[in-house]
Amino acid sequence: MNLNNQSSIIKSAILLSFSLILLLGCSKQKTQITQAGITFCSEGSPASFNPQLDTSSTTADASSHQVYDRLLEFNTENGEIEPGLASSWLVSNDSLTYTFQLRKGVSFHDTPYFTPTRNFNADDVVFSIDRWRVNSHPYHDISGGSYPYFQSLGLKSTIKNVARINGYRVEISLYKPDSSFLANLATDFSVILSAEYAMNLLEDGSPSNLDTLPIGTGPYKFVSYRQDQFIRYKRHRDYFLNTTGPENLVFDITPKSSLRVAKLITGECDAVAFPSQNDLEIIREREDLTLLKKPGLNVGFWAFNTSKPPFDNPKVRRALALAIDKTSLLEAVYLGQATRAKSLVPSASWAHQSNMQDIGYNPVIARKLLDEAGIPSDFTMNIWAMPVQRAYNPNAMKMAQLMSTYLAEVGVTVNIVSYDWARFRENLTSGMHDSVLIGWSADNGDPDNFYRPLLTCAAIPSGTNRARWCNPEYDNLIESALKTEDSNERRIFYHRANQIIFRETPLVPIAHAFQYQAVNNQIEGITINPFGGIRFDDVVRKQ
Amino acid sequence: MPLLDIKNLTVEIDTGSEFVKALDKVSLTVEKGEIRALVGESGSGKSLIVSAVIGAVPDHWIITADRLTWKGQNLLAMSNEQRRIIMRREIAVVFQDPTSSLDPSATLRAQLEESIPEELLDKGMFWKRNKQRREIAIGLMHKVGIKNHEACMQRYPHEIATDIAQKFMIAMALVSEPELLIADDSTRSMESTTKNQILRLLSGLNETKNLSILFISHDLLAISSIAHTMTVLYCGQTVESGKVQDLHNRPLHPYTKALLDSAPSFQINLPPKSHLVSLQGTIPTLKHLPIGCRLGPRCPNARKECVKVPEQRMLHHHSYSCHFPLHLPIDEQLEKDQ
Amino acid sequence: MINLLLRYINLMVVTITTLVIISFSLAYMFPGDTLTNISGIVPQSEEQRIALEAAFKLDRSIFVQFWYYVDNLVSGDWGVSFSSQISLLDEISIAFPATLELIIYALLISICIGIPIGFIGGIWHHKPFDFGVVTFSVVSYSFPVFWIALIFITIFCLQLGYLPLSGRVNYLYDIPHNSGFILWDILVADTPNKNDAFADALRHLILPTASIALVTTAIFIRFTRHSIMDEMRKGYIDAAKSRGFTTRQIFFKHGLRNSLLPIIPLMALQISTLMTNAMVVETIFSWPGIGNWLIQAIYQRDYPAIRIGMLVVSVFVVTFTITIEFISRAFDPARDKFERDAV
Amino acid sequence: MTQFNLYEEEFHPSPLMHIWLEFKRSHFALIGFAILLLFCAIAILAPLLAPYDPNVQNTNAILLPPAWEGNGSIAHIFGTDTLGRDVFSRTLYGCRVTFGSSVFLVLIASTIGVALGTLAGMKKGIKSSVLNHLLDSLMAIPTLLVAIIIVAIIGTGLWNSMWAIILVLIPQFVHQTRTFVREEMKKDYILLDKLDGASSPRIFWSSILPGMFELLAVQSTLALSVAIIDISALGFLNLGAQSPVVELGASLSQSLEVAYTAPWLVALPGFFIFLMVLSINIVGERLRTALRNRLIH
Repeated sequence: MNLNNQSSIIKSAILLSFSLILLLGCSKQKTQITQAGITFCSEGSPASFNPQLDTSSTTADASSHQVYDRLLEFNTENGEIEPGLASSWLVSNDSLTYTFQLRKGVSFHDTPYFTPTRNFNADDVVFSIDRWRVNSHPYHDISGGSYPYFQSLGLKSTIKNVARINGYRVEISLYKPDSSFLANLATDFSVILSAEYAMNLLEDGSPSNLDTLPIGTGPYKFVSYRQDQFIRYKRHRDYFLNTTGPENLVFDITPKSSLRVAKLITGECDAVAFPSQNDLEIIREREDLTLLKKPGLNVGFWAFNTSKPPFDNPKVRRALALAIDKTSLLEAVYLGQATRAKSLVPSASWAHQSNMQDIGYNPVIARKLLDEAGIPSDFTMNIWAMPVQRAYNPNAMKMAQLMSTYLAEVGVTVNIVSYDWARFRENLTSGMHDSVLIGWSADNGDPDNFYRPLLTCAAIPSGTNRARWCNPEYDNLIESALKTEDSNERRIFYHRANQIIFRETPLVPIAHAFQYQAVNNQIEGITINPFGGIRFDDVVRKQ
Repeated sequence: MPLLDIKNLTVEIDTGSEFVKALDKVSLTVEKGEIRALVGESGSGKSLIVSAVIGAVPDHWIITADRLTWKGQNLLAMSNEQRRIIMRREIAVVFQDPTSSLDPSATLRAQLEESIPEELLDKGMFWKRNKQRREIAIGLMHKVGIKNHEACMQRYPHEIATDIAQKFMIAMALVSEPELLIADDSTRSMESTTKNQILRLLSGLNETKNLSILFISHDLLAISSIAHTMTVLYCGQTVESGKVQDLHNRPLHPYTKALLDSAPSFQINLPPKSHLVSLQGTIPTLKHLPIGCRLGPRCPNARKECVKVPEQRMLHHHSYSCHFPLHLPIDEQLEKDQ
Repeated sequence: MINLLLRYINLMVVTITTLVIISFSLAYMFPGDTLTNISGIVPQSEEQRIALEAAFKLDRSIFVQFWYYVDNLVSGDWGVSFSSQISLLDEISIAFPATLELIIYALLISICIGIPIGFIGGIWHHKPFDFGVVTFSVVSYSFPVFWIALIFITIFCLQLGYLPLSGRVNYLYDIPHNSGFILWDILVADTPNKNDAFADALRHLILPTASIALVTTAIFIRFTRHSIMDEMRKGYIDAAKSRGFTTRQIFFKHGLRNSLLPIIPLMALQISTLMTNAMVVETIFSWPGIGNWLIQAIYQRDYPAIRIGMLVVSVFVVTFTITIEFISRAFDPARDKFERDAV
Repeated sequence: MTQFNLYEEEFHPSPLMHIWLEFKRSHFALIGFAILLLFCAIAILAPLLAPYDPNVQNTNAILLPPAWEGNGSIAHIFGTDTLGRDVFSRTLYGCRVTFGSSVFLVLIASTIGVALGTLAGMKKGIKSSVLNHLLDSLMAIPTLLVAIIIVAIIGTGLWNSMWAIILVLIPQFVHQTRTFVREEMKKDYILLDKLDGASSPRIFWSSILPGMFELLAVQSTLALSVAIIDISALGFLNLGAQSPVVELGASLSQSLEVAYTAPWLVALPGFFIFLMVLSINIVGERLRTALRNRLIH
């Protein structure tokens, strides 16, 4: 085998492989299908397709604004309450009865598993509210029967009755005035389900499909879902608001934040949830991506399980709070993209107390307090770090690792515990944790949405009160705040509540982070909704 | 002129660190229709001559020869292509170990039919040609003495006896009707009955087809029975060559004499209980070959002059290369040199 | 031939029974409550626990349980996954073909590229091309597969932006699940823009297959090169050369078959490295295969899934190896019947 | 090696020396060998070489680029990672853990494998053939699968992942030794030992084992390269070493989050693993050719 055909074989092999790569890789041309569809990279699988059953924003993102509608809506700019499915409403002067006039001609989704025979009317509103309000309601105990958001606000004891006046009017009467009631009706959790669909399912004997194969009036119909992989929606042709949106919408579930940003760069995702702090620089540099930023209505905190000794002793909690250096956490975890939190409510809300005193960083006093409380020097505790990314805590694992070195200096050894997100919240609700790094993002503009679900006694069974802290003095402060409409009066109550929190330190507020949304330039119409779920109803792809 | 003419062939092989002259000025000729025997102890370079002739030598070995011709054409100067054609139609080789020179994973029939050259078959559709191939193959098998060819055809090389394999190798060599057959020690490790069958087959072929054979062996009995002429080789040097009878009756080179004495069946008057004659010492290995005549250290009548390589002298076509041949008394040789 | 077949069938049966026994005993070895490990359902109340134990025959003797377990395996009722409460048979029938697809394409690439290059390298021994082949094979054999996958991603996906990064096909194409092999499903599906989907699926396939195939091609090159070099030194090659065949003819008539036969079982053994690499690459490219599924299962401590997933993968790998070994043993007359060649 | 020896006496290298001479022939092999010795040195002297303790976090120098980049500082040659830990000392400790544990587990696997292999090789009859063929077919189970099962049973951790890889390497050693021993048993020098009345352990110890060293050397270099890749792969999937233990694979997976802002955090651990495995493969390959050439000449 002489030399010349030896080299000819090599030449032809190289040529062949090069052309193969070129042929397949060719170019990033956009095929016809990707024109008519939008892919959104979400950070986790929803627990169910009915936001009433779960407070996590992943579940709210997946269904609240896509599949369902609410009686009232928030205006994303100024936070005012606007008409939703209820075209108008009027409040009685003793603010005990609310009557809603409903919109006509709103159709439910027509899907392979259900075809509606009638449009949206008062029965659906009554069904949706009574489901979580009335224990004896046939659908109350379906899919677990726990409605954490509503239980944490204690709305069951506030609403007396929901009556259907006629086909398109509903009247809700309360026991005691509640200034935040309207705001709560506009949150992502109070969605309107289809009563007819529920009755059909009850007859077929598979009622739990109501929460897994959702039917609503929203801009998108549910098509299919596979856990930890994708959720697929199709455009609801006759949506009552004439908004323009893509034919297909897909949620590509990508738990790792760096992978989400990578997919944004390669164009596999058009928009990304909770981009990680480290990648914000990259997104700003690239000219084909835009980064939307808004001061967040959220708070990240470190909550102690006050029902477990020795964390029931406020002195221990104060010592642990003194042992960690919040400024370094802000730099290392939030990379300066967050403001230091002194109390629960961020500066964006009118109830913010700017002159609030803050727990400094003083390991010496911390050690002294620990000795006084009789804590031995080899005391071990666990910190639960939530596995998913949120605006209020982009990397809980990293924050826990940093805190473990600080706590080691005062003789407290830490082991970091983390589960998959669904199991993590189940175990948290059952109170297996010593302390947890988590947070809360507001669902409406009302400050009560911070104080009540996070620290009131009613919120412990629902699991939103992570500190499991029950203080009667604090509770009736919050109750009395709800009774008055005047905001300055309510502000005084909330400031006195702040003092109690500072004195007892059931939890250590760490930061109020900015909310970010990374989007491909070709997509128009995506905005940051400060009160929760992302909305795709009015989104279009530029050619 | 001779069919195969080799003059002063020197092959230097690479022993890993330096080049050693394995063959040193070997000369050998094979006439048309002649059976030339090549005798030498194992390790004397017999197979090296064969691989030098057929060109199966690694490229980095150095081969130099005054004359290495096949029917007048110089083999060394030929291109691979021409040499391959000669090997294909004019020279055939039967190697030493039959089982290892058969493809272990192919049936014997496939290998035999594969070696039938295209030119022998007449044109026609392929199934006609295959039928014809099978007939030729069966004819060949009968010619080389394999009776039950049906059984052997389907078998694999490791399933048949060595003598059948040897016959098979001969059949494959003969299929292209060569003019020269090189049998490299084909009767080794065979019991006498099968050995005689093979030898009768070879001599029969020589007579009927006037096929010239280069028969390489160190079994003197077999050689004396079929060979016409004989060349004796020692450590890569041709020691003596000539007719078998002449060498048998009057060996001129001490090594040939020792070789013939060592075969008891050759002795005419061997008294009972007498010592067998054998040369002292052993064959030197490649790394420490003596200079000059390589038999030197072991030769009974070695002298100072043996340090120079003796050139070949002819005694009416009985050539030998030794300073002190047996037929000349030693002192006469001395005066001649002074 | 027949007793060889019987011998291998008996070996297959013995191995699969051992695997089933191991997977059966895993339920008891896993920490936590055995009932959840077997059924995947967490008993809420005491009487549900008793009902479940009766249903899964936990109260009966170990042999009855084992027999019940085997009967379930055969009938396809593999229990329910702990975290997603979906039947394991459906989960695995979706996940396993995806990994199989990756492995088959990687194996094809390694065979079509590895073996010829190994042969050429072996025949042109000690020539420039051979040095190139040896350095390529040693270097690519020592690439850790997860690192080479990351490098491919950085170069081809992020810098050049030619190839997509994750998943099997762009989720906007709604491809109904048919055989589980994405390319086949697209061809069979009746979605309007089929050829776009096909091109997109191909672009998704390139990088994962390349990162897996790299290591296996290197191994194949080494095997074939060593084997052909040994073969070309053998006696029958010189005999063929003396009959006047060109090296090319000799190679195709004798060299190819004789050098391939001893190394086919060793290539079959590479299926386990392929499977390991596939499982690692799946987590990087978030390919919805069995590797990704098993590793998520381990993170969520989903013991029923691990138990059955392990059984399915190892039974597949073991059957594949033994069949290839049987085929190569049956068709290779020369080699000693019960010995396996060492490279 | 024709040094000029005045007295013409013969220079017969011992088998080991012969292999070393053969090994020395190729320069690549020498470079590979040198890198391998470097890694052994790192594995042993990591605590002395490392400038910082790998787990100490220095929060005011987070994600510092390596010294050769623009704004890198010489204090941290390879820069710092997301928690401000020095990457250079982490890589040194990482090499120590990955390389050290691989060498250790290959030793264990080879001793157990050889013992089992000789037992299977020497014994005849149904027990040994079932055992061998069963082990051979179980050899096909992927390492990651065994690792997942072991991690599921006794939890994650460096030691558990080492057990998984040992379990997978043992059948390979058993298979090689069994084939080798069966070959040797057929040979006559074993028959001679038997005739001299040697018991089978004595035969194994005095005649088979010495002959097996080269095979073992080649086999363990192969197993070492497989072990390193598997340990780092398990670390990458964080089934292996957990956070306080520094491991190359684990640090690679942790650095994925910052792959764009700090690409060197991804490149360095991977490069070190690659270098380690490459040097072992080069040495292994050259050892095998040296062994093959020694047997042929």
